[in-house]
Amino acid sequence: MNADTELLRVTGLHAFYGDSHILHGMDFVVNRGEVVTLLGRNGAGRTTTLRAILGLTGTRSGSIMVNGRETIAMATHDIAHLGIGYCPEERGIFSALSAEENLLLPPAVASGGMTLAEIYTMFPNLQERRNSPGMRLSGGEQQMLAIARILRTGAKLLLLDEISEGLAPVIVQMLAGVIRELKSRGYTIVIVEQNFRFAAPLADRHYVIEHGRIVETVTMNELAAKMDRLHLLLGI
Amino acid sequence: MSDDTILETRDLVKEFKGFVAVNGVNLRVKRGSIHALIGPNGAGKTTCFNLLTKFLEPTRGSIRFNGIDITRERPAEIARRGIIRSFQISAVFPHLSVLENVRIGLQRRLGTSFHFWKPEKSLEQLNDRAMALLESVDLAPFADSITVELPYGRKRALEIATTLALDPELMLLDEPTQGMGHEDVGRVVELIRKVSAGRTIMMVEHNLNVVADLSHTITVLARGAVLAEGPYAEVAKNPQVLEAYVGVAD
Amino acid sequence: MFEFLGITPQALYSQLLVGLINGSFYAVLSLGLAVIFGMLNIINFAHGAQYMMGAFIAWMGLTQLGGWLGDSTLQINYWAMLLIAPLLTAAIGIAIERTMLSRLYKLDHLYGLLLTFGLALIIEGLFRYFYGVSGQPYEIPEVLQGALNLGFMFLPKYRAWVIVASLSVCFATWYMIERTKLGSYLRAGTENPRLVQAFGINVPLMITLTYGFGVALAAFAGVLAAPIFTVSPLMGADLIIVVFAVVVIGGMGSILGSIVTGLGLGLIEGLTKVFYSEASAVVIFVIMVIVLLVRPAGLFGRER
Amino acid sequence: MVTHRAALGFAALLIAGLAAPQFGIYPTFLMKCWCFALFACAFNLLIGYAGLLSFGHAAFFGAAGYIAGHAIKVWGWSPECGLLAATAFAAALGWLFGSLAIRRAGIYFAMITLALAQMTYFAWIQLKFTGGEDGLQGVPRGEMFGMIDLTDNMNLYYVVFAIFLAGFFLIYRTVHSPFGQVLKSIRENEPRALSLGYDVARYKLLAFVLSAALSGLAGATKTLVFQLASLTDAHWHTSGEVVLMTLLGGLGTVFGPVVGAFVVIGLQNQLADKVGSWVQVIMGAIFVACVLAFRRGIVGELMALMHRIGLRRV
Amino acid sequence: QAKKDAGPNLSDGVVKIGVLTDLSGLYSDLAGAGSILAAKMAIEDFQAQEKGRAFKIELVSADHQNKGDVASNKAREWFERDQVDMITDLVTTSTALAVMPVAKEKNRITMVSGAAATLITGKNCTDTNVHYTYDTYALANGTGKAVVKQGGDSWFFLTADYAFGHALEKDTTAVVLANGGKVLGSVRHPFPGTDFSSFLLKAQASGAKVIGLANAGTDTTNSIKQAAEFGITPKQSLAGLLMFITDIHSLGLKATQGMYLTEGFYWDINDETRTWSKRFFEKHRRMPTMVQAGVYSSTMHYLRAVKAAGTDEAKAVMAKMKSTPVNDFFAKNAKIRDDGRLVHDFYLLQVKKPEESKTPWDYYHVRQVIPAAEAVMPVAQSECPLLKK
Ligand SMILES: Nc1ncnc2c1ncn2[C@@H]1O[C@H](COP(=O)(O)OP(=O)(O)OP(=O)(O)O)[C@@H](O)[C@H]1O
Ligand SMILES: Nc1ncnc2c1ncn2[C@@H]1O[C@H](COP(=O)(O)OP(=O)(O)OP(=O)(O)O)[C@@H](O)[C@H]1O
Ligand SMILES: [Mg+2]
Ligand SMILES: [Mg+2]
Repeated sequence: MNADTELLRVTGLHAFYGDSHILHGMDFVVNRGEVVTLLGRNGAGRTTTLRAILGLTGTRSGSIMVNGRETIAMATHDIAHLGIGYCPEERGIFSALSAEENLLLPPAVASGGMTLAEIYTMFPNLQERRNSPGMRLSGGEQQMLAIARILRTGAKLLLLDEISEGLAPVIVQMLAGVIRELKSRGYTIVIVEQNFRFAAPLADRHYVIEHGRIVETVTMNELAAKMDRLHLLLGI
Repeated sequence: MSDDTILETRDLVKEFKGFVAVNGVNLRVKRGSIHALIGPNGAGKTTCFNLLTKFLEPTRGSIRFNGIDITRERPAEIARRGIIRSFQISAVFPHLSVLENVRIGLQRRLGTSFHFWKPEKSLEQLNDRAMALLESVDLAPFADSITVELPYGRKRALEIATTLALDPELMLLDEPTQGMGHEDVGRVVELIRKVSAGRTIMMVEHNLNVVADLSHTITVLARGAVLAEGPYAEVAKNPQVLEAYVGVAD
Repeated sequence: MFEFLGITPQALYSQLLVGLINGSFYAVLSLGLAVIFGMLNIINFAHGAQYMMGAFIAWMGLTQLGGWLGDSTLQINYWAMLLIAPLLTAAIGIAIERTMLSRLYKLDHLYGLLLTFGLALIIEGLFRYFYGVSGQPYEIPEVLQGALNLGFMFLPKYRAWVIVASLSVCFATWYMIERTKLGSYLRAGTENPRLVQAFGINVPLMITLTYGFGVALAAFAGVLAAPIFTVSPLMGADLIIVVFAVVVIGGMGSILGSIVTGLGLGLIEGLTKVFYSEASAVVIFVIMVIVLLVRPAGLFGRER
Repeated sequence: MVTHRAALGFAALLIAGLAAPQFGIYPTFLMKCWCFALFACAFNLLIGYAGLLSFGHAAFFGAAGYIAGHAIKVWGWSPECGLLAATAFAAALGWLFGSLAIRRAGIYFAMITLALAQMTYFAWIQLKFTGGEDGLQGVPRGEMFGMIDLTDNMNLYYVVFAIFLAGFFLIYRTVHSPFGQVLKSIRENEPRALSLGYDVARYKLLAFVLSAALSGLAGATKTLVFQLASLTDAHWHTSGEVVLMTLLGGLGTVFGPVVGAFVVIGLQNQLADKVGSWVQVIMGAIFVACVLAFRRGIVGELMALMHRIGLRRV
Repeated sequence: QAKKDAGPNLSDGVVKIGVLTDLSGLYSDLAGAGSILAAKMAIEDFQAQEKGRAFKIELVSADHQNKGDVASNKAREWFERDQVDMITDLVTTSTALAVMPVAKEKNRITMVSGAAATLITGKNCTDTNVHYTYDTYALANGTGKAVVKQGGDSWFFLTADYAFGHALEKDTTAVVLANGGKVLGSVRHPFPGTDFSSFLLKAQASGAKVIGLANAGTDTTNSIKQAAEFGITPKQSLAGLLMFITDIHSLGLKATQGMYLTEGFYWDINDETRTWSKRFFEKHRRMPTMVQAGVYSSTMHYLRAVKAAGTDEAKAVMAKMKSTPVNDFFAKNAKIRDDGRLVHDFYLLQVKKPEESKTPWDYYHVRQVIPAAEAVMPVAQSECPLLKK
């Protein structure tokens, strides 16, 4: 593989929160235009992996190449400008801003982001509640907003953490559609999910994490064959 | 109102600056049942919970609990009547020990909560009961740990134990399985089933497996109003519900 | 000619105008506090000390600098100081933010209050030690000496300038924060700095500059005050408490609230001085209590 | 284990308090320290256990001083009645302030208490009986319960120490009581406490009133010691000082405020003559150092150290 | 090493003098370090006169921060622990009033030089206290009378809203009325204040010829500055009822020229005052204020009384001090009354125009020497119980 095809390469990544050592040498690769999931049990370190990529954890070491650039020593805001969009697990809606202000907040990091109109067609709830303060939105509306927010920025590498959480089934189905659509537009997406049923049909590849290490890699083709192993690892 | 109705709302309305979040909801919750409240995002489920526990003031309408009008009461009073809620995010007292967490729930009924001159020892009479409650949610071995250190799933369990300490007649659970791994979901479902004996439970939940598994009655809200009501099998076939909430299975 | 409670309309107008002048000081000071509070979630107890520093730097530039450098003709005049003093004070503020405040953001916000309280003690103590407390004179700049005859009163030109200058600064700040994207960055940055940074915004830099800006506002007010109030180490110590009350009434962190409330309370205080001067020191606190009873978040504050 | 350590601390405190004046430490200084120690402990009850930072606690301290002074000097009340009346007044004032302030939390709460205290400060300047900025001097010490002659410094010392102990013990008890438990739970997670049926506002209010009353007791005792009530005690600087004492000694520790009070008063006493206006600078520097470097305070850090050593041994 | 055989019968072998003053606050310029210096000079001069044979003398000093409780605390400590015999200076009324009863209780002496209120020799007088330098009555009386005589017969007061300001206003009002003037009104401003323009506008609207400043320190200086700014002076004139040479120094002659004020001492009265003041200036780089001169004189008077009485017991020393007139550069033939008031001459001064001032600190024209008997409050008006035998 070379730098033309791979957008993200993580090698020997260690990350800490204070004294606790969470990631113990992660290695994985995400190619351009791929959808990849990180699976694992609660507390396995999936969220930490995404945060570490953006430099949001405590100390980290190893190597993270984004688009051919080493980012391990870079400041968070500079990493973001390499074209990364992040949707955090806890959603991170700003309560002091209205829904629309939240939506407009992240600055564009590359050209080609979606327009406001496109986003509103995708999430009509948000259009209706656009002037409502962020913290007044319902749980699900906040989730939609958190995703919609990064679609505007033009970021081509999306890190999505538990985006199907707290959403009505009908919206979850729609989100699956959105991800396919994004993939077809050439976006590269890393998904962290509990909801295997949601993630499985979308991904080109699954990485299973346990105790801060990749313990299994499953490509789409191998999925059926390795189902038992996944059951064992994830308790599905 | 018949005896087997524990909670009833009439034309409950909540407006936020011109936006109607809950629009004339009539609920009737049967005593001893598990009643699920589902609906699309923003349908008004959490708002309903907030109205029932008076964390929000209804714009119109009335709430009756055990035949008594509680529409004008304050949150703490409602809680003392036996309506206890859980939160969408876990709600424990992080820097108290696990045992103390449960004891806070038990303590209220001693009636000494304002007694600043009584020693803490006076609370130790509650320890047995607290341990029993912890036992019931498999937390007994952790009794002396500081709560922050517990994993997420166990915190949820502790929260339920604390709620049970108040021996509520009616428990309101807002998305109890959200953010949990598959094993934890299973454990919580079992737990809810276990504690539902002898009390009434209302819950909001998006995980349809859980809903199907647990609930006797389901009320579907959409845009602040009741769209459908009935047992799972019936509701799940309702075309309106399919369209607004469940989506067409692919 | 009608009289109102024994006051002629002329006298009333002139008192209102004087109230407005004080109000504009309150506005600039509480604006600085609101900017810092709104963005850093820190009650800047050192604000009064920084206001005092602004005045002192102006005074030093005019009267001391020459002596220090051994050339008595060397002076930095008032106009230059309107820019230099805020910049210098902001630089000190930035140093404080970088070395101390920045370590506190993860903690309870009360620690920020305690830290700046300590800083205020240090700054005021140092100035007391070096310059005593009796106050230093500062001349009104040449062009602004004298008064305008408004018919109902002689308005010193300098006071007119104070109103114009502070209102312009207030408006510019308001525009910058509320009408540009900057405002939402700042507000979001207060709430979840790490996430905003993950969106590609250099949050630490933004916060540092914001603190510097808030401090600069205080120093600016200090320079404005130097020619009319004696320049003394204690000039900010008691004023700051009043300004806190203004910020609370306006609704903490609300930019517009602090400006409007600052001006309004200046007027109310002015009127109290006329009708019942004994109460003029407490009137703001009384209003504060009333406002809080009716609107706990302040007049312009958001309920949380 | 914990109670064991607390008992040890109590014993040490008791012995130190009883013995200190016998070792030639100037008793009036000690009395001042005990008064402030009680004040700081009362303050700590609020911030350490209810999580409420009041920046206006001097209001209670000062007000009670005036009430006690006036009752004893002008009305000729006995010292114990004066102290009681003053404490009751402080409690009432605390109830008033509390009802207003507890509607908000955090920084807002701090600001509101500050402003309310400032209002009372102006009231004291205006009211005739306080003597304005001159203060109320010449308060007779009289006889406690009609039998203990308080003009004798040693007698007074032990009375003051007894008052401190009583107050201190009440606070300790409060913290470790059913009420204290609820208070802690409110500090930890307010909405949850509310949803469990605790009327949060009333608990906070009771804590506030208790804290105010004990602060008042401290202020009234100080008036008795110095035979004088003055504006200083009601000024917001005093509110700042008590925060400093508590922070320096250790927020939310039982003995921390006592240690903090002794250190701060001792420093002020030692430094005032030698370094003049540097006292303020030094106090400020201590504040900054506490906030930046050792937020757990002296006692907090010591306890952490002991904990670490203990762990290592195990 | 006191020569006990030659010296008087001292309680602990030394005479200890405490200067309790404002070292860091508003009044540190007019008292403060200068007062300590003055006391030190007095002790040195006394030892020199006695050729070191008298007795051992020690000086202690402390900052009372203008707070009554701090002062009383310190005084108590000095009396109880350090055996201090006499405390001097005490700059604000609150500190003086707080220390006096402690001194009386411990049978020690206070010699107040810095404080101003007539309460000190009035309702709150004690028999172990001397009020040495000045009081509000003397200042108000001197200035009030002079200004009315100059034609300033209608007054309006700008009064600091606290006990001291009220007293000043009351005393001056009495003088103004007694001399045929009238008072058109007054306004109370918060203390301390920063902006006086509202109050000054009221004063202006009253049309009074004279605006009496019944305040002190920065309040006075700020009022003066702002009166000039609003064009109130020179149309109406100001009368500072409690001002010191240090205030004039910091305001400058331009802002203060022509003002009348009264002081108990001015360095440039005669050769004696000049000689002493030059000595003081050499060491302090500032000319003495009346307070500092008073500290010197009172300390000297006290030491001589101890020597004469042969003891440091307060009653005996006090009796000696009262029976011996003060005769030095500060006061001529001045006697201490039973209420503790030192009855000495005062000076009515007028601030020079900038061009009239030839040397630094050359600030005043001496317009009149107010004879002692006229300057201080008559015994008949005093509320001191000690006078009503
Ligand atoms: N801020 C933090 N400080 C200390 N430890 C943390 C912190 N955040 C997470 N951890 C710990 O790191 C480990 C991995 O957490 P992470 O959030 O990455 O898990 P996850 O795989 O995303 O699981 P889930 O989100 O389902 O709980 C957990 O043991 C967790 O307790
Ligand atoms: N305090 C408020 N002010 C304004 N609007 C509000 C407020 N609270 C809720 N809303 C709005 O009311 C609607 C219903 O919110 P609610 O939280 O009850 O939804 P929900 O059914 O719980 O949805 P979810 O499943 O997404 O949690 C939403 O559109 C929300 O934006
Ligand atoms: Mg996660
Ligand atoms: Mg919800």
